[in-house]
Amino acid sequence: MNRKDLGLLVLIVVVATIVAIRQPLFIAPVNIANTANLIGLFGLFSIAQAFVIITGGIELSVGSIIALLGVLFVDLVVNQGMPWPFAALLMIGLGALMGLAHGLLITRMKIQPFIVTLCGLLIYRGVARFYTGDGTAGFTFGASFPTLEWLTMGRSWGVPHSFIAMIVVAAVMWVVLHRSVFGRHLFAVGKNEEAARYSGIATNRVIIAAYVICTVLTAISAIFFAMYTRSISPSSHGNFYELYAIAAAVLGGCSLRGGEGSIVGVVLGTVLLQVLQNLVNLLGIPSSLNFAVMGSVILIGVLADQQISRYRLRGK
Amino acid sequence: MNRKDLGLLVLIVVVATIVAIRQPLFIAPVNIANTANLIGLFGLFSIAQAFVIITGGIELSVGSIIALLGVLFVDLVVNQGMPWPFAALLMIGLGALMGLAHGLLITRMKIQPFIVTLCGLLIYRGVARFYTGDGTAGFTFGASFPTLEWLTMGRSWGVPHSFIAMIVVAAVMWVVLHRSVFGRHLFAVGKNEEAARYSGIATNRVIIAAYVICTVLTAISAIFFAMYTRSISPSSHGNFYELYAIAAAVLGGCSLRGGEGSIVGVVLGTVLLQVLQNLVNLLGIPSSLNFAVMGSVILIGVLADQQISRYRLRGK
Amino acid sequence: MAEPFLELVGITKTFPGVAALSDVTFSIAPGEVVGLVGENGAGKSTLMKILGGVTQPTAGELRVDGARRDSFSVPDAIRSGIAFVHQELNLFDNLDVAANIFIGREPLKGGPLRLVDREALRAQVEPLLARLKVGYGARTPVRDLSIAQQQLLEIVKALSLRSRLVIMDEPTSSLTLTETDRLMSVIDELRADGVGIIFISHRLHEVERCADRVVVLRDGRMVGELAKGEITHERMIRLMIGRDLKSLYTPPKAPPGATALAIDDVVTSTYPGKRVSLEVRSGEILGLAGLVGSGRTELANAVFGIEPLLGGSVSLDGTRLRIDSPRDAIRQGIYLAPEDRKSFGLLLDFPIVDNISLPDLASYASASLVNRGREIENADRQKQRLNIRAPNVTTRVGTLSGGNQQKVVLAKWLSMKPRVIIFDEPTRGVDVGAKKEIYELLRALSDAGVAILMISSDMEEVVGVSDRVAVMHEGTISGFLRRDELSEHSVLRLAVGTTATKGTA
Amino acid sequence: QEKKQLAFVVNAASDFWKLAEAGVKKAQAELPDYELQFKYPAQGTAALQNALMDDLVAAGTDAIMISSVDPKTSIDAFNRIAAQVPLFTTDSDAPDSNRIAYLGSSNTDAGVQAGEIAVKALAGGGKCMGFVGFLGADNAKERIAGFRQAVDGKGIELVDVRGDDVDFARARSNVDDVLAANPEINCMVGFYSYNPPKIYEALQAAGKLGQITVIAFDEDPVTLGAVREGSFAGTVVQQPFEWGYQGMKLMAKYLEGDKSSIPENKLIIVPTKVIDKANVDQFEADLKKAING
Ligand SMILES: Nc1ncnc2c1ncn2[C@@H]1O[C@H](COP(=O)(O)OP(=O)(O)OP(=O)(O)O)[C@@H](O)[C@H]1O
Ligand SMILES: Nc1ncnc2c1ncn2[C@@H]1O[C@H](COP(=O)(O)OP(=O)(O)OP(=O)(O)O)[C@@H](O)[C@H]1O
Ligand SMILES: [Mg+2]
Ligand SMILES: [Mg+2]
Repeated sequence: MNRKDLGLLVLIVVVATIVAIRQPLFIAPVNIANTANLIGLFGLFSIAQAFVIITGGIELSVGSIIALLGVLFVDLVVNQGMPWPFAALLMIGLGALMGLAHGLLITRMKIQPFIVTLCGLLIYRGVARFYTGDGTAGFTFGASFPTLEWLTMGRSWGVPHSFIAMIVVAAVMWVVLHRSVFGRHLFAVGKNEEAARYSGIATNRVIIAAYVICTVLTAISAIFFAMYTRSISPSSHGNFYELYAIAAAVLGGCSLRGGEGSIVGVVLGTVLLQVLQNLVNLLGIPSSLNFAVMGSVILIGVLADQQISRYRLRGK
Repeated sequence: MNRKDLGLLVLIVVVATIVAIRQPLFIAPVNIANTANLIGLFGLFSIAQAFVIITGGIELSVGSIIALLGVLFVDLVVNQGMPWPFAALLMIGLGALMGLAHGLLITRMKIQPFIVTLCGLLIYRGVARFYTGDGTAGFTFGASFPTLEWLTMGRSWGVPHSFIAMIVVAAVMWVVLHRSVFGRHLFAVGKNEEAARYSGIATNRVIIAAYVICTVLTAISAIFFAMYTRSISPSSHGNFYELYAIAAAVLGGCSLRGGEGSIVGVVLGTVLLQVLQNLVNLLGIPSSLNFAVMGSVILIGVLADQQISRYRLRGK
Repeated sequence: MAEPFLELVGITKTFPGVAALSDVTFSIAPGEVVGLVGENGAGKSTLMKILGGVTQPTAGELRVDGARRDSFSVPDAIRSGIAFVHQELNLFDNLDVAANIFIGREPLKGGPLRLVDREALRAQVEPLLARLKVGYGARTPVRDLSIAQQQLLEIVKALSLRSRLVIMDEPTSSLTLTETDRLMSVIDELRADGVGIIFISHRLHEVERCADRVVVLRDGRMVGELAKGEITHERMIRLMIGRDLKSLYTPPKAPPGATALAIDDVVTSTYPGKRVSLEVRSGEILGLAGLVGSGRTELANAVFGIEPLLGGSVSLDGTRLRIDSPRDAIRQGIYLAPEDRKSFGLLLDFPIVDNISLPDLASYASASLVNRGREIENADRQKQRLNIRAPNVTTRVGTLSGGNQQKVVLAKWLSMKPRVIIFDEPTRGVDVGAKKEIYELLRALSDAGVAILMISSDMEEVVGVSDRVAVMHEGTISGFLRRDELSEHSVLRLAVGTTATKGTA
Repeated sequence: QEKKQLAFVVNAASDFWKLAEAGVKKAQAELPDYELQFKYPAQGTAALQNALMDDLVAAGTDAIMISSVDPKTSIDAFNRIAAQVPLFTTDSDAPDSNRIAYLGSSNTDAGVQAGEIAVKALAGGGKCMGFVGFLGADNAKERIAGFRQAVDGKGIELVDVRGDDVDFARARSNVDDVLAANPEINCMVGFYSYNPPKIYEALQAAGKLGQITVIAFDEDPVTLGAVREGSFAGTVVQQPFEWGYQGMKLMAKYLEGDKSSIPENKLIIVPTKVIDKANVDQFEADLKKAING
């Protein structure tokens, strides 16, 4: 755990302590489990985003992918009667294809990632809305997929499975990012693509892989989200989740200039954002202030981090 | 007009011609006036965004500023009985303060623009929602401000004043960006901040000025928007306008890496986006596909531009 | 000699962990050309940056016209008449030549509107460009200029200031003889006009040619000063490194072997009508000389797979290769140490060890997981072998001096199995001591059977190190020279396009 | 002779409007000389709705029926449209504008009916928590006001209403958070159609189905299922199918010059109904018939 991650952890602990003192229910097991569930859901796609941000790119279509794949998944499973494991695999495959498309457009066609994924944001949501004719896709009453539901929304030893899934993904991705050859190449490409190319790294392949990893993880999170909301209105499902993911990644120490980031940081970033959402509801703060609280804490956190590192630098 | 702008113009003409053939009402004066009005409204803040993008920054709080200042303006004028010219000046002053705050956080505190303005996005919208208690602020029936209404939503020789305002702003900003010393320094800072500093340019001041220009223009557009919608629901007013502004700027040739961009391009980018919105409604395309059409055309436009410049390069 | 108008007294500058300068005292008078020499990392650039207001000293005093200045910023420096040609290029490639020259001090019109007076700007720029015969116009976009052309532009920019002092921090590092000559005559003119000049270069003969006085730095301290009559190559070197240096050229241990790299009728995009053919034998150092923009870098990039081959073929040991990317080239054992080290050769934010292992990371990994221990072990070995001066191998490469950075580039390739190494300006910005070490490495490599293609604009280097020289002129080879035919004169004749008899192929 | 065009513009994309769309389809079958359009705006904002109407008028639409996002303050825009084509409102009215008539239900009445369900189900009094999409929207405000009016003085209190901006994930976590933090709550009200299903799922997950009294709005399948099962006390339904069907017929008639079906007060109220365990099966059967019919 590096210094940045540690700072974030301290911030989380401080915020959580203050909230717990003012509202002891904050640390009641049921609330912790609820929050853990949301951390799992949001953490999955925030980790995904980190991979792309480390290459110096950005993935703005996260929310739209979650809407489109969610709609398709629910429709296939509920209305078309497709067995859910097939449907889930299909979604992951579709996710991979989207990432491949983004990666190819960015590397071969040399279009800026912001543009490619902004178009993705617009197109996928449009397709999702068209698919349902602007209606909602949802599980009908009593429709029951016990295994699927247990796997996604169930709990083991009181821990929500979405959280467990996120932890497993985070662990795997930690190894990939911080220990594997691919991870090192990712950082190199993000820092200086040209220099990486001159060192014989297949930079295009690395970048494409980052986008594919991102959309595949996002596809998995889309399935979890679909099971969580159980009905999906494609015009609003997942709106602004891309900003959310980027905020978590950046809070967690990723630089939008590329070449920097850590999985632990991103997970902690997600935790902080969820704790903030939760405290607004628990402390009875008007929900209109939800956003304002989140914005202020991010700003204060980043400012504090900045000041501390300055201070340290001077101290040396 | 450079090559990129020309390509965009060609794309607009091609799209417009196809639409006009399929639906002649597209070029009816009333439709053109409606579209011009929207181009005016959206153009104002897209030009604003361009300034920030040229410094290599980004301004994500556009939509939230439009919501917050719109709410305040309507409330001051309608409920507090403040004379509208004062209220308008106050809004512009507030806008300038926001830009100043963003600029200072970015230059003095060295926080990434994405973070600063993301926090702005969250905080301003939160404040706006809190201010109205999540209600709407609006002109009640019969409330009448003839001069203000004529100035903002009136027409002269059939041309909406919002469009005229945008053209005037574009002309002034063209001179500022492409002919003034400040504009030149803006490009220099955007390309290489270090080198600009070595050249004796007060880089921080230039960057702060860019953010102030951006938020001041956005404040003006907030007033126009308030007069156009006449009611503001702060939870949704201006949502996604930042993406819209960025899309227009990037379509118009701004690079998110900074140092590139042209006012003509941004205006044309806005025109294209508005024409796309308009054609979806006019051609009876399901409005669920609105986003998808917009995304596809942006993608195709950027791809075509890319291919053409490649072809040219090879031709050399 | 006139009174000094600029004085530095007892200047000390420390960076975290390094004392870049300690107690340096230095002054310069109008119309004086001071050569400033020293090894890489001796503190030359740092000293100049303090003069230019770019960095502030940790301790010490700065006096302009006898008045003490407590804080000295870039605008202060410009106001005091100090112009600076930075070692690193500081140009804006989104602007044109004229805009770059006058950036930060554009001629104005329109009163309070502060508009750029474009006419006046061009009128002021054109004569400056003509004076240095740069070969491009005021409105040429800077992105279209080569590195050497950009370096000339930096010089033009400094001259345009009409300043009292021009600091030139390695202005010639990518210039060839002709441009350097022009620069020398400009320096003479400036001196005649009473302008003071500080001239930093690792090409000591240039310093010899123009300096009135030489100041030598070693490890951040002033170790000596030479007056006009005492300035010789040997004395400078002795002061810089504290000992003598023998001649550059070491003959190969064995005669060169069979042809390793063969370039046949290769066409590149800048010169689509021209073809290049040359061969490099294993165990041979082939120098590739030529004027700025003659197409050498482009040829190297084409062979290495950075740019597409528009025609012709590249073969290794007689087998024709298909190279679409650097990856392909590296797999075949063809390596490139690029001209622009900082942009392409290194990841400046990465530690030394990560840079060294980057091209070959998989070989330090099992099951695709990197073994950090093995990586560090190898990096330590290379650090020892190449004498890379750094606290340890986890030091960020960006904090190293130019020569040490170049050694890291070498270490990266030496950790693998080279067949052919192309060096593009291998000693750009590298001090004599380190240069010597690098030449010894080149020779050691070639003795080990590696074929070496050495692109260089440094005439001393071309003549002094190569076993054989090919000269390029406008996208094609204008001739080859054997070792016994080599002289600065013969190379230059070919470089400017005079064709000669073909050397032994 | 081109067919006359009628448009039905809704406030946001949601399943609720699918029923109105079904009504429009039925009307289309009976109105062969007309071309009926059903329009969703790209986003639920007044600005986009008004731009959409401008475009529809420009494209030659002959009459429009609109469910406005924010009727009170869109009056000028309405008057601008109404000056060009006959304009009708549905779902939420703008009585001060020049619209021809309003056709729909009364949200206040619906709120009162929901309050009455609560009074019946909570004899011992209660503390209720409300959930809604947009706290500031008129229909939400009217429903909340109606509910408060009906429970006033009956020992029942609507403690707070939580907004979610139509984000289903937040709609769900809002309920979860209340369950975690407000143990005193024994009654929940879902004001928008998707809120009751989220309440149902959250209660189910927490094992509290049946322990908390739930009052719902609209006819989401999950809501109806929960009513049938007895987990919900009841739901108040509007009849959007009728809005679509009757609205189109009304506009066609009006364009043909027959103004007899416009009442004096210009309000055509389609009454809201309370659905509870007793009549839920009948209601669902009718609903199916209407959609497939
Ligand atoms: N920003 C910095 N941070 C840390 N160390 C630095 C920094 N800049 C320079 N140094 C260190 O200060 C010392 C002097 O560097 P300087 O660039 O002045 O050397 P130089 O004589 O110009 O060398 P060269 O011939 O390679 O240009 C070196 O050890 C270098 O690593
Ligand atoms: N990125 C570029 N864009 C446009 N033109 C370029 C670029 N790089 C090089 N050139 C041009 O291509 C020609 C060949 O340049 P190249 O760099 O190969 O020459 P060189 O012999 O290596 O000279 P140099 O000393 O400049 O490196 C020159 O005319 C140069 O101006
Ligand atoms: Mg130096
Ligand atoms: Mg070169």
